[in-house]
Amino acid sequence: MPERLTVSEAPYTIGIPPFRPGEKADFGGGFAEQPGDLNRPEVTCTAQDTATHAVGLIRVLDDEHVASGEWDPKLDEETLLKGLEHMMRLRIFDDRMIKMQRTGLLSFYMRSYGEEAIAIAQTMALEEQDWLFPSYRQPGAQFVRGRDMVSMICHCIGNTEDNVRGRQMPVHYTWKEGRFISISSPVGTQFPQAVGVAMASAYRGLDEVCISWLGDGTSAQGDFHYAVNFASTFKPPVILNVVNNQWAISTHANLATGGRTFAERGLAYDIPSFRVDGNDFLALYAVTKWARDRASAGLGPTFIEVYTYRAGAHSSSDDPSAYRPQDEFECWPGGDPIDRLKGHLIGRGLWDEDKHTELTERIDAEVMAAYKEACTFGDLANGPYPPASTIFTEVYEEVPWHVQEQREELGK
Amino acid sequence: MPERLTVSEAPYTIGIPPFRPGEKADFGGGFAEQPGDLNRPEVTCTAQDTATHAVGLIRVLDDEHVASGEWDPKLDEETLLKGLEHMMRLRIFDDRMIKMQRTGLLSFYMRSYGEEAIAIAQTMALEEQDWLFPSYRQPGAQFVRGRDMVSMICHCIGNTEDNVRGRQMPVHYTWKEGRFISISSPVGTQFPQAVGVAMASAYRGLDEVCISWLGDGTSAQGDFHYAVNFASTFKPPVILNVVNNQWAISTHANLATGGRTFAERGLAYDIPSFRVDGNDFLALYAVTKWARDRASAGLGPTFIEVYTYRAGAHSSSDDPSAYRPQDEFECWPGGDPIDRLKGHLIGRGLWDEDKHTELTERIDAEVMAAYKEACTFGDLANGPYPPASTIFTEVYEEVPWHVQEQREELGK
Amino acid sequence: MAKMNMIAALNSALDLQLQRDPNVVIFGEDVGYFGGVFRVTAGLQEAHGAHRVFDSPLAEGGIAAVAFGMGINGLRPVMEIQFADYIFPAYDQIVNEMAKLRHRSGGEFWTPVTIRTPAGGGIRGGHHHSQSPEAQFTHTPGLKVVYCSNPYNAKGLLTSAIECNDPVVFFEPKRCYRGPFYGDPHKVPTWNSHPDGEVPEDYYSIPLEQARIVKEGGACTVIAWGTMVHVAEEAIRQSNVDAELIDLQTLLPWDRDTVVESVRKTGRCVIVHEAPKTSGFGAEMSASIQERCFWHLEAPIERVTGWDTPFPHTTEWDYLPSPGRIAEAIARTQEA
Amino acid sequence: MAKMNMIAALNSALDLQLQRDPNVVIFGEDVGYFGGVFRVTAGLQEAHGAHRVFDSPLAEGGIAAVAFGMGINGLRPVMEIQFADYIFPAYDQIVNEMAKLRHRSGGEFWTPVTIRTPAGGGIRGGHHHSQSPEAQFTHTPGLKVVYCSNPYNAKGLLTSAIECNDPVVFFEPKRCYRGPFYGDPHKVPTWNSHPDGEVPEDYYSIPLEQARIVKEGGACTVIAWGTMVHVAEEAIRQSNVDAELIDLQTLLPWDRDTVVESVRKTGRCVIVHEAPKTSGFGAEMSASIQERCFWHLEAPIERVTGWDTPFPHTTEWDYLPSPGRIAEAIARTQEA
Ligand SMILES: Cc1ncc(C[n+]2csc(CCOP(=O)(O)OP(=O)(O)O)c2C)c(N)n1
Ligand SMILES: Cc1ncc(C[n+]2csc(CCOP(=O)(O)OP(=O)(O)O)c2C)c(N)n1
Ligand SMILES: [Mg+2]
Ligand SMILES: [Mg+2]
Repeated sequence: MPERLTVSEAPYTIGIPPFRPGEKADFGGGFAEQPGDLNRPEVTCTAQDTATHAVGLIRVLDDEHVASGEWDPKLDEETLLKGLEHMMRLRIFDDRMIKMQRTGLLSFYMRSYGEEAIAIAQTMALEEQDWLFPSYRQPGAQFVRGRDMVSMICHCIGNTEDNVRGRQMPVHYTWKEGRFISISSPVGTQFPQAVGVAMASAYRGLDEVCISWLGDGTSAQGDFHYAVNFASTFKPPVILNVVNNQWAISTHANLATGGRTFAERGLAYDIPSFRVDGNDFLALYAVTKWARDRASAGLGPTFIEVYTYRAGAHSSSDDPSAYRPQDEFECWPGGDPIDRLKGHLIGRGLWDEDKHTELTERIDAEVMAAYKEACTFGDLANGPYPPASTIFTEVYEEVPWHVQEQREELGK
Repeated sequence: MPERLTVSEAPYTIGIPPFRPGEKADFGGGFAEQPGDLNRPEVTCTAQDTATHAVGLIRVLDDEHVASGEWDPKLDEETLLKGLEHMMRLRIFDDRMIKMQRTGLLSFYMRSYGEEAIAIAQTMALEEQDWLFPSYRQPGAQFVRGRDMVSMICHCIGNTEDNVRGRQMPVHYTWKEGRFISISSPVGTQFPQAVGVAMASAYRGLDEVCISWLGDGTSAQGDFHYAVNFASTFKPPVILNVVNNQWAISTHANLATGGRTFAERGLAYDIPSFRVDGNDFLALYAVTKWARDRASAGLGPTFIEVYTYRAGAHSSSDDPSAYRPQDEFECWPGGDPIDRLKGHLIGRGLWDEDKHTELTERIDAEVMAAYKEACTFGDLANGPYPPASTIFTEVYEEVPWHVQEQREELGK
Repeated sequence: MAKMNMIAALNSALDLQLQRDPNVVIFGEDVGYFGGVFRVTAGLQEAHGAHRVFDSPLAEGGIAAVAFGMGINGLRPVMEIQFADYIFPAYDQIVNEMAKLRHRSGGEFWTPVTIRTPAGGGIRGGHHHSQSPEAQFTHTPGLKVVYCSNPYNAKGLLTSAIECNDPVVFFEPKRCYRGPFYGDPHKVPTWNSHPDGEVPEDYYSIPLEQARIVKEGGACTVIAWGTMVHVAEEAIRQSNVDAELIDLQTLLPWDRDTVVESVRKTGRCVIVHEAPKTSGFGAEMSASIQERCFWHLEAPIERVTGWDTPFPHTTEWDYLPSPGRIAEAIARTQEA
Repeated sequence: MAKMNMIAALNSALDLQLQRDPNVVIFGEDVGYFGGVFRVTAGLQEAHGAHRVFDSPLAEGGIAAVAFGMGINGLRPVMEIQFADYIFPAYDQIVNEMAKLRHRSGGEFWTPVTIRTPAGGGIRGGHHHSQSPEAQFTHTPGLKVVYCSNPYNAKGLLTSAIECNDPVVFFEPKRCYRGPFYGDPHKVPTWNSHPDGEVPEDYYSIPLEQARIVKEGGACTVIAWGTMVHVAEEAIRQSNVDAELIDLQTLLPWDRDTVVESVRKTGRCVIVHEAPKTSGFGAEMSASIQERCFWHLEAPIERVTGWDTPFPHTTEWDYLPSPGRIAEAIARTQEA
């Protein structure tokens, strides 16, 4: 468990982050926790059987990218390569989108940089019929479920083919077919909603697990507490993840919580709770699979703290050099999730640099092509946009008279 | 730690209370936990040093009313007798008020029956300058601080001498002089507010601790989470109590939480957390004193689960025989807080039945006299009430024009 | 037909919907085993099972969020907020989430939640058991807002609310649960002898978006909802003015045609509600009517409302619009 | 005098209050070390210390509750809600708690909290970074509601808000942080050349409850607040009507005398706001003006507002009232 830093004990405590700009980010070596430290309990275990898992860190890949321990999911080559490819796709996609944003083709963007493993490994560990209820930091799940990239870019542009019809900011994807539930800006609202989705699955007798994510910062919201408490009470098939990437915009987790791990909060509600290395594809996969198996067996929720690092800016509006050392990510011992899986595959002789370069180029081309195609449906600078009439539709199932009057008043 | 009961595991879990009307309330003997089970750590301890205290039960008085163990506060005779007297006063006062309510002299009432020890022992363990931020179930604190009973009854009547000026329902006391902060109906709102009060004390360099209480049911509110998380972050001198009287109106705690103790929730935020026998005056006093000492030393918050039983109806509007056995309280092993302190005093030769009867009579007379005097300022059936003009005052510091216009429109 | 008070009528609507639609679930604080602090859900858990009618943790925000999620995934949740005053912890989930889901997802997702909540004063509830916060929901596109006033429309409107595929906030005037209230706290009539206490035992529904003309008249249009419908009726009786009384029933979207037609006919209008005047829903009615009926108006549109203060306890009869205050306003419209 | 944009002006007000009153503390999400996502609190932590200006957990409800408690115990907290759209998790603490504390405690306790929050559209913020929820606070007695529109009044009004012993919700039109907005997103003027970008560096205050006549005129009264003040100004320019423009500044309580006098003079009125029309604060203004100026009105009072829909992203210029729509409304008032 990490130690918490504070400036002073009087008059009240104000936390401080490990480092501020100008300081040298020195985390004193790698993680103390190693693969094999923690056992993999039966899915029928009690919450308290996970007590050590909530303070430790479940890892499968060690610092040399070698997999070991009970949690090794022993995935086949195809799955591993798919995982690598999706992570690379997400990163390349993100980079392209940020470039679009910088040139005025998007109004705004948020990358998953450094956190690519999370939504991808976790979604791969689930079944197709499972519901995804993400925050803005899990768009990668859509690649796993095969969403058309052009359609994703059209949303981010807000052009005529945006299935959100230009109503929400970029990255607020919705994709019913992929059971990827509409992202909303107010942080954390999806967490207790996901509990409701899971209760409905259970009510209807369906083997449909619901997974949701929110951030370390967001865990301070009332909605976090509602989710955990309702999940604990009704025990529906839900997987609740706190993605602890250590930062909430400029606010380090040290400034906004008083210590202990996030995972321990789940334990206190009698929910099995795990702290997992969020940049370790295999560990993430394994823990999520465990949670799904448990949920599917009718044994209720699992709580997961995904320990990672927000490698990039919070969003295209943010410049983190104002509040943390620019090289903090590189110094942080958790590494890069893509490098780690790549290293693992290379170590096992399943991959090499040439293949990696080739795949990078292929995805690059794929993203470029998608980007160009998406722009044929309009870009933010030049349009076309969804027609103004989309302001008035789908507010209600049917357009009521007063909204209709206003639509006529606008006359578009 | 108590076990949780549920009806079924499918489709989702619905909790059940230990017993329903018509069933025999059988708790299988006394508490397993005994005085002396748990040590009394130094106030400088870490939160984790209280891990056993959060699942156990701190008791000082055993089933024979004998005090023992490290937590025995070794109070002097005067303090013990004062405590007994205040508890008796509160119960007699409550009974009188309920009678007034039944005869239409009050619109509504809520008793502290069975929970008299809580606010009284805890407030006695504090200093005069400390702030009390109660729910409706801690009016007894006012007796400790010497509030005039007539003034309390005038509030409950809502007559011309009500210092709340007839604006809130009965039992919504406010008493600035006693640092007893105005009670509000929306449950739980006071919990994070108390953290703010404590932060202000610390900011101003004052040794003024703030104590707050909320119920087991109320701990499901977002405000609970805000309080614990902000307290954990800023570590101000606050004492946060969850009064687990097992019922929230008709909802047993089993139906609305998934197990584990309430105290463990505090632990997960790195706050020292204690589970205490709420009908044991001495244990309550000792734990609260410990918390105050810690807060006063600048070491921040303490979290307390006060384990008790709501012996009476939720309020004058409630009839618990609809949802629990009528004799459940008598069967519950926690006993009656007044009987237990009385038994202890008798056991130590400091008290006897005659004195008890005499004191009862004296308080009876005191309450009767206060009640009669209060009624001279108006009763609910016959008035007089605060003038209608009180509707318009103190909405703002100064009466704005629109409120003034309305006051003139009413013309009273 | 049966005699029902409003509690029985609401209970009947819920019971029938539980029977007709297996996806209806009901939950909230104390609504399960106990049947609700106002007994509206009494007997439903026993009849339909603990998974369909159940007690929730004491957290309005959580209740709303969970209902939201259930609604996305095929259920038709009916949640109770024990008192309308306690709806505010759920405000974000209602106005930012439920109301916007269909729109924000391009129609991919929606959630047909019904939020039942007892509202309004007259029961000595003081600050926090008396508020009537309808206006705080009518400003939110995507919501429908309903306010019933008697057993007959309570059942019919609740039935429609549950069937509606948009989220509906459904206010129940708790002062009228057991009988109409004509402004005199000492007279406590029951629904027994009231024509709207005659309620079919079978299924029926009343469309949302439809106001109800309680009494026709030519001299002034009086618009009210909830408890104030009855108080206004009494005021009209006392005023000796041939006023038309409209029970708005649905506030968002409100019934333009009925209201506008009436005011164009009478040229005078009084709007009555219990909530504070400033930014109450009366403001919207007044502004809209003025826009649509300006050339027909013979006198200023009057609002008779609760004061711009918190709701008091002992002096609540001086707070609530009384028949006298309303009658005076009606009279003022006749002077012009 | 110095040239300041609205961010600098607000920062200056905060800085001076921190200097003048040791009980002022400032907190909210990202307001401490970083100085706020809009930089309004930049430099204040360094200047005044981490206990006076600090980052809070990401929980608006907690921020409001803690501010409430601090206010009871002698402090004068200024809390920030990062976007007005995120004020709703704090809604209960604001409308049920802060607003009612003084009244409910018979004047024994009160809490002088100032809630600063950037509001309004025009920054491509979509549903949840664009709302202007002032009306949802004007219905709550006990609150004061302020909406600044330029650097000069931003500083003066914020100063008064902090000094006010009642809780104040203080809206800042984020579209105007760096310059006035006249309705054309392609023209981005700065405050540099605007007279209201001249801001004294020293302390001054502007009383709450006072509207500001931006431009005198005799043919129509146009009432606006926040960003819409500038859009309305542009509309008046385009309309060629000699309209009087009132910047309301404080919405609760609003400045009756200035407004009523103007409408009595002009006989015509257009109210402009960004929030949806139904139950927007324009409804209250319209209803109140109609009540007070009925016999002076020559034409229906017009409302030009955002539509009754969630706030869109790519089509926001079709959502926000444009100079053209406002000019048309002004013209309509002249036809009658
Ligand atoms: C209710 C609400 N308050 C504030 C914001 C503004 N905001 C957006 S993201 C964010 C930080 C979230 O941090 P965290 O939960 O750690 O997630 P991360 O961005 O690190 O993935 C904030 C404050 C918001 N979107 N919603
Ligand atoms: C926000 C809010 N929701 C609902 C209520 C109605 N209510 C009043 S007390 C109560 C039960 C509280 O139970 P608990 O917290 O266990 O306290 P206890 O009454 O047992 O002391 C409820 C639901 C309320 N007052 N406030
Ligand atoms: Mg984060
Ligand atoms: Mg309780």
